[in-house]
Amino acid sequence: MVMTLEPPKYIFDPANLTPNDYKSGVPPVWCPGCGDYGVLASFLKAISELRIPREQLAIVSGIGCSSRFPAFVEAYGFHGTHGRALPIAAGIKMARPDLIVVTMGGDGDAFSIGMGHIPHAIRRNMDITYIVMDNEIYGLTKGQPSPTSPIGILQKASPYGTVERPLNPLQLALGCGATWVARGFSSKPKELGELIKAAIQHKGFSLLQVLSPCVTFYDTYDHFKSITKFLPAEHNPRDRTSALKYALDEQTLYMGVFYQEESEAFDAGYAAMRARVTTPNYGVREIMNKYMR
Amino acid sequence: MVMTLEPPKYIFDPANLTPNDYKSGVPPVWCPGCGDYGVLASFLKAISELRIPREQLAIVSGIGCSSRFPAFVEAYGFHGTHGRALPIAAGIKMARPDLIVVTMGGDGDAFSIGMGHIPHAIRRNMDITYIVMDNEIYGLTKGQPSPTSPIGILQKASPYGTVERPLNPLQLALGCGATWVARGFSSKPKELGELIKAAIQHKGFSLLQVLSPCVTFYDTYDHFKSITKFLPAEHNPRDRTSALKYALDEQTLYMGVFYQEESEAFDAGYAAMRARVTTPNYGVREIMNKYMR
Amino acid sequence: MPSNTLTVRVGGDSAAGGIITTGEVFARIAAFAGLEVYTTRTIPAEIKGGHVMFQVRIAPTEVWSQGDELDMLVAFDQQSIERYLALVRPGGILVYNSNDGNPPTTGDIVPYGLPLNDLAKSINFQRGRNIITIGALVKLFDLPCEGATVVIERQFGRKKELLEQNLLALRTGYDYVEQNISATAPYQLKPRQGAQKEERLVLSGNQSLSMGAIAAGCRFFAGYPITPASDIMEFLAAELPRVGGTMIQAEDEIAALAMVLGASYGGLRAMTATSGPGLALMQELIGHAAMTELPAVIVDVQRAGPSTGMPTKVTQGDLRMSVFGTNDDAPHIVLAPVSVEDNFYQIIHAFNLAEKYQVPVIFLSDQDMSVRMQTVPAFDLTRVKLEPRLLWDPESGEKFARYKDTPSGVSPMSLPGMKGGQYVAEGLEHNAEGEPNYDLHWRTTNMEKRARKVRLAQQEIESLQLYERLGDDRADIGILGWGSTIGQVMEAVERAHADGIKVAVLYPKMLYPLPRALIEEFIAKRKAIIVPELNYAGQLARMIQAEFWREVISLRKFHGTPFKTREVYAEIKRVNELLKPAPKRAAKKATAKKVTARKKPAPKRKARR
Amino acid sequence: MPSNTLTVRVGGDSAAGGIITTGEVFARIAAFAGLEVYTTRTIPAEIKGGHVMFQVRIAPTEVWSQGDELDMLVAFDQQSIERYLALVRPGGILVYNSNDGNPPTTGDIVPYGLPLNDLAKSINFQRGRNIITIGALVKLFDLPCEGATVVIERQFGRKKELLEQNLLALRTGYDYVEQNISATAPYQLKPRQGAQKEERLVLSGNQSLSMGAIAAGCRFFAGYPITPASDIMEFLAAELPRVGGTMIQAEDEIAALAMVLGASYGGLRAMTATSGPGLALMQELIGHAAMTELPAVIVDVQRAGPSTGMPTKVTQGDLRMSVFGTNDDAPHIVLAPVSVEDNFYQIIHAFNLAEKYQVPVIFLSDQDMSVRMQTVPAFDLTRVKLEPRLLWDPESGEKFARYKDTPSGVSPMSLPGMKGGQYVAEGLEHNAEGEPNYDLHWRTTNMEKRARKVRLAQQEIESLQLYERLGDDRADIGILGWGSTIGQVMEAVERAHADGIKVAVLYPKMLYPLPRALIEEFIAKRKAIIVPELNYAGQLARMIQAEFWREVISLRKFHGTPFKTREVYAEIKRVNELLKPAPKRAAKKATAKKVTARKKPAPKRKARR
Ligand SMILES: Cc1ncc(C[n+]2csc(CCOP(=O)(O)OP(=O)(O)O)c2C)c(N)n1
Ligand SMILES: Cc1ncc(C[n+]2csc(CCOP(=O)(O)OP(=O)(O)O)c2C)c(N)n1
Ligand code: SF4
Ligand code: SF4
Ligand SMILES: [Mg+2]
Ligand SMILES: [Mg+2]
Repeated sequence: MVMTLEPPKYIFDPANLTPNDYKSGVPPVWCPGCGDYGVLASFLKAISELRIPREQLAIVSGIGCSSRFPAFVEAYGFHGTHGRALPIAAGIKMARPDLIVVTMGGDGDAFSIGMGHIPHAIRRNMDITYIVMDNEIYGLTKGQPSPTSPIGILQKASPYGTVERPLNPLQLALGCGATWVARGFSSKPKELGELIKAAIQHKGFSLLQVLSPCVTFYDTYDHFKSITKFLPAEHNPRDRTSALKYALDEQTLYMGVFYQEESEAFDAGYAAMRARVTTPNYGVREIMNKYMR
Repeated sequence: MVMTLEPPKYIFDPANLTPNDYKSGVPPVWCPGCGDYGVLASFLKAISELRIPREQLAIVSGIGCSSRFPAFVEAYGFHGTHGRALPIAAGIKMARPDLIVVTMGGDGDAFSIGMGHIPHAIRRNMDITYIVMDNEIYGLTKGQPSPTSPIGILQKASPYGTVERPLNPLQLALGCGATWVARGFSSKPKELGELIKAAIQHKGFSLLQVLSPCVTFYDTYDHFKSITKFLPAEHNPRDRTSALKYALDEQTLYMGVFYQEESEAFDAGYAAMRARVTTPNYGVREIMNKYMR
Repeated sequence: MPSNTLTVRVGGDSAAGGIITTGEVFARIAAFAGLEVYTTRTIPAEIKGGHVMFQVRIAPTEVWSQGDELDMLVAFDQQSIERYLALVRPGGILVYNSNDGNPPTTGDIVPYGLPLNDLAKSINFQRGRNIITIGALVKLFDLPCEGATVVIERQFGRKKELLEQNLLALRTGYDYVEQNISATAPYQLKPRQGAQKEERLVLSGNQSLSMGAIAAGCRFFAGYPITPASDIMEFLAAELPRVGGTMIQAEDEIAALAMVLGASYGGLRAMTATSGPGLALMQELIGHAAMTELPAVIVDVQRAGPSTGMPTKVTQGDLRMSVFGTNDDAPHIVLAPVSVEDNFYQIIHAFNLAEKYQVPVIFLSDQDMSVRMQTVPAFDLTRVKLEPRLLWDPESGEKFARYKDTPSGVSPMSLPGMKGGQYVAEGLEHNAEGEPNYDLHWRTTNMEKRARKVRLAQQEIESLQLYERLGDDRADIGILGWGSTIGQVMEAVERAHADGIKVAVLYPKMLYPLPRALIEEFIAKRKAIIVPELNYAGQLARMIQAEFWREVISLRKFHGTPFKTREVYAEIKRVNELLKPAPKRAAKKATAKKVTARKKPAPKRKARR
Repeated sequence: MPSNTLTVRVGGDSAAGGIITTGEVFARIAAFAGLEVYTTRTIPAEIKGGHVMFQVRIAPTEVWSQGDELDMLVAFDQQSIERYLALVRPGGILVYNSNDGNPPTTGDIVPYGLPLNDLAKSINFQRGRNIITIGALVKLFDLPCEGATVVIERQFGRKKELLEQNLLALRTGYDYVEQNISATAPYQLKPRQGAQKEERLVLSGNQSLSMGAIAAGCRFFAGYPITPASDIMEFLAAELPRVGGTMIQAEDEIAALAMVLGASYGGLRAMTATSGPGLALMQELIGHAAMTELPAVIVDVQRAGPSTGMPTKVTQGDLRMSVFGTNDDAPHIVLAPVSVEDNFYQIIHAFNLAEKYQVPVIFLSDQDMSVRMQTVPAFDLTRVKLEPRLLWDPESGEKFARYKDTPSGVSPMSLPGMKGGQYVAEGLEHNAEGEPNYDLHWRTTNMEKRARKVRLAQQEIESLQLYERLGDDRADIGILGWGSTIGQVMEAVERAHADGIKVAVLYPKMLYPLPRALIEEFIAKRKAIIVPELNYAGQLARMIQAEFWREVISLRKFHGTPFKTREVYAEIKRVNELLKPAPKRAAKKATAKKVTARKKPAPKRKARR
């Protein structure tokens, strides 16, 4: 009995579950006021509206406050090691293309230790959604600067201010050829929910940066509120140049879908190749025959 | 005796060394015809023209055919582990700002296992030069696809063709906010030499992608010759949009300096901060006093 | 019943705030008064909020452990009473908020109610309940009130108004006890004669270590945040630039060590600090440093695993990874300090050994030692001797060969900038010049050379006093341990001695290479060797068995908390029984045993130190 | 002097090309004729070019090792003569190009000159010298010419013209010998009766392993190229999609294992393969797999370190990293196959143990085994039994708890898609439901549970026959080894038996947990235990000492080449002497000893297998 799993037929759940039905019952450990609560609420709403069966959803994360996410959702979850959520998710997706795979984590997990995996996830363009809860800080380890912290930020680990310039995750993703790039904000739950739905529905790799303040170590609520704005109606998300222009803006943090493009997903492409080369009645016996003396 | 090194004054060598004087005497192990020979020749010429004292030059590499580079140059060298050349170079530069630090390696070393360090090297913008010898293949391990291999490439590790799209290193670097980005070709030694000189002279992080074919596992000489072209005169390397436009071109691989910008280097910025906070006669005694009961 | 040692635990919900502050401020007041303190705390699993406790043990002489039982419990909520009351010794005290329910009527324990809400209201300072409590404690223990004032001033001095409120709160608590609770304080803690004049520090293991690094000439640090090592990075972020050094927060642990190796290559004394998961990631580069013969100090503040495990709890489970974690045999050194104070001196040895032998040195601290605050004598800076790296002399006229074979195995090194000193730090097997070379001759020479250096480092054991040897050397029972368990062991041994059971104690601080002669001599003299460790496998125990072909008794605990003194004591007793030549007993074998948590506190005993 | 075993070495510059082909084609011709072959080769340190040698040992019965001395040297250049002539046994043959200088006049060796340039010219095929040589060898050894033709056809069959040229070259060499060299062939290699009818494969260890993985139901592989593991990835890149599986080349080793864990979580049998530096990088995730209880197979084809070391050379130096490399105690399993053939069957056990016990299994092959080509009996697919993962039954009505404690420690697992089976694979310490939880109860339960599973796996030793037990079980001398050294050991033991020295041999294939009962029984019967290993430290030797408190004799070699039979034999002899009860000798202690390279070949002997 060789364990090739027959992907179960993917069926949207007829049960019409409410967001509450997707709660695992594990109470979130986040600080009161943490932006991640907002992300969780929007996420629950989004998946209930998409009517994703709970057993068909896999949520993968790394390590961080935000990476505690999977525990709070009634779904399959994988709380990985720091920075490795994306390749874990890739393994799940390739093994189980029938699943909806959502990767979640923080800015440190994603853009610092996990950085090496992002350009590759993007170029593979597997059908995975990556939601990065960006608080511009390391929350769980109590407030060190992250790759998205503004230059000069004062923290215990940077008592005289940081010298390095922050990364712009959207610009980076566009630079790697991402097929779906967006930004949301935990305090705009309705729009965030829509973005999450769109991200999950995109066939390919989708990167959703969610501004999600850390009230305890770097409270950016007011700051984010003052500089966020939705992308103007004239922005065409299929226009890469326009996407780049808005992504580059440092005065205003635009929210919405910056870019979107249809391009073959790795899982689909690999499956097509596999279908081409799979040979019926081909197995170890046949392989062995090639090595007969 | 606390070992804070006083950086020796940096003096260009009066000896007027020839490129040959920068040869270590270790014969290169590359296959006859390997593009890396051309890079070595251009490099030796460039450093001799810059009159860099041999003992003031540090060359750091990872693992790969191209990463064997340091052994062949009469300079200080560091043959690191696979993918870690950049952070090693960063340590050297911060410890010894008086040195000229050049990092070298291949496309696999840089953009696959080493990918996690590139956006950070770029955002720190330390005064380091990174020369990536891009043969669009893993040479040393005998010909597996690399992140820059074209889609569909047939190799032993991809007998049915790869599915993932290649990375565009220049686009990626620009997306991370690089301050100096260029492309050269091992078969254009004169221009390559000039690019190497300019890269070293740039104050900040400079990324130079050098097309350098692997004759043994993926001979791209003809291909590269047919699709390379120098950037047109009207291109202004201070114009990021223009840089992006040429970097995005997949029909033509442009050569030359795509982008260049002056921005504070991490080493300089950190030194300035240090100068601000360094306190004379401050030491362990004084630190200890803060913890007196 | 007055006593001269005292263990107080403060418990409550950290969301309400102030639990840790209460404990810490009280500890500082005691220290200021000339007493010795030793604190422990829990860290809630929750990110914010969640139950916490802070424990202070106070005595006139040095305190060795957290204490097994409580003399006093200060409970800010009902949960604290439920959790900890059983730990209070008979005759001990429960301090509780009498505005907030009644204490349980446990016959043996004396309840002291403080009407905290009323008192806070009376001074119009709702958040002042902690400091009111401190005021009460100060009076209860008859500590000097002026000292308390100074400590409060230091803690809250920045904001004048807040300071005044807090001083008032202090007074309020003090006065309340003075007026309402029996005239004689239940404990009188008198410092040793002249203790107040001694220079003493109050700090944590991580602070001690960081200060030691600066004393050791460390001028480069690169790190990546990880509990419980992050505050080393934060300490050095503030202090290194002030002494001309550099601290970089790297993008991950691999980059951190890579930067350290680069800086070391450049000539600086360089260090990184991490915890288990980070050290796992560093193994490839540790092997590289061994191969290229680069000095580097790598601190691992051990936290409970496996994997992410219990990041806020202690383990000594990274020993084997530290010794054996690289691919193929990569000789290097592993050290472990035994106490908060020891962190300072040992990290200096770590740097000196790294530089002298041109090897990576892994330094195994642990979560318990790292967060614990203790009074320690001011560091004796005259003891700090820096061992320089053996450098090539460009004037020597000799052609430089980086990996030249020498009797010690240590080759003179050049630094960038030295004319004629050019070489490649080479991770491939190489010849003397550092050129890749796999010939039998060079392979043999270099494998031997790299191992020889580290074998030689063993000989520093005596000159650097890389061990603690305590107890009674004539004893049949030996305890051979490592790291921060020494405190509970010493207390247990003193208790055993009082009972007439002799025990000898050896704590090597160099764990790799294992100090052969020292251990051989020590174990040869014993009938039974107990190896106490905070890990599941008995990692040191097995290393000892591997090297000395002798069974040892492995005493293990792996629940994320330090040993209790009574756990070690019980094992000593058990082994002592086994050694008695009663024919019936001899059949029972002295086999390995794990400490299983005991629910009930052991019978009361008097602590000695 | 005809003999029925034969060792031929072909040497030359790889830049000239064809050295490896010559050896390989010759080996295949012999195999085709029904003979058993065993090949070794060197890989030049240079990227292209550089000196190489290819060695074939041929016999009618199974060949156990590369052979210590040469019966014939085929030297394509002067350097080969200089390097290897001393290895040729007295009476052996040197084949050389007589158009290219004269052979040295070493009395004892018979020079056969082939005018290769002339012959090649005569057929107008300059690059044909290798195949001409093969033709000559075929005749010299009286191998069937038809077989040679078939092999050449397979090798060059794609291009008709090239094939014809090569067939002509083959004939030319054959004819030259027939006409010019003494009528009787110096060796007559006759296959065993009926051998030609047996199904036999010619393959390398990596090919055997890869095939085994597919037989084991592996349907997901992610890897990152690294010598000498890359060809496992390449094999599976071609074959996995054909059987419905997936192979991904990841961006690095960490990502590779992360993908494997993800695929395993999804329900597939999944594997990665790497070498030392890659395994070092994977340690953090190996701990995570142990904690989350995910099956995974991690192959390490060991190559000489430390660090990058000598990537094309063999070591057995990753044993300790494999066992002890994670932070804190993370129970898992380590297996090691002993031969090319064994790679197939053991990797199946690796998958079964991983799935059955829900643990990561590290599989330690080595460079020598991985590249060596050997004849092995066709794999017996009826022996392949797949052990399924214990799955939760959604129909059971019981609420699912992923980490439910069970007597075996193995908890039924759900797979995504199962309704009600939702859980989080949790790297933090957790309760039965997988929710983070550090309580004493759960900590204890889970640490015990994870360890219990692995202890239980020990009991498979007998049912799966996870060991080789050879030699004479009554012997005083025991050899306890692991991995690919078994061949040389077996030859040495046969030689010792012929000399009247009895030796018992045990090769456990499960190295962690160490099979307690098996080893205990084995060593209890011996007066001396030799542990031969290809590493510097004597890694297994020390593990044995740690677990059984008994000194063993550690026989080590760390130069990147396999043992020679005579090195093992010499040690057996030495130990045998020591065991003799002569009063003078008893004083000398049987201590650990390293093999130092001997320059001169040992006196000739007749190989047996
Ligand atoms: C290998 C490793 N290194 C470091 C850590 C410590 N660590 C835990 S979470 C974290 C960063 C968290 O930041 P982010 O990803 O932004 O998440 P947040 O807590 O802000 O949501 C770090 C450094 C770890 N767990 N593992
Ligand atoms: C940790 C680790 N993984 C894998 C390898 C094997 N390896 C050596 S070089 C290399 C890739 C080389 O490709 P590239 O960097 O493009 O250099 P090139 O040889 O093409 O110049 C790999 C995968 C290694 N040495 N270390
Ligand atoms: S520390 Fe910050 S990110 Fe973490 S839970 Fe609290 S508010 Fe949220
Ligand atoms: S294998 Fe390719 S990259 Fe390597 S040396 Fe040869 S030609 Fe150059
Ligand atoms: Mg964050
Ligand atoms: Mg390459």
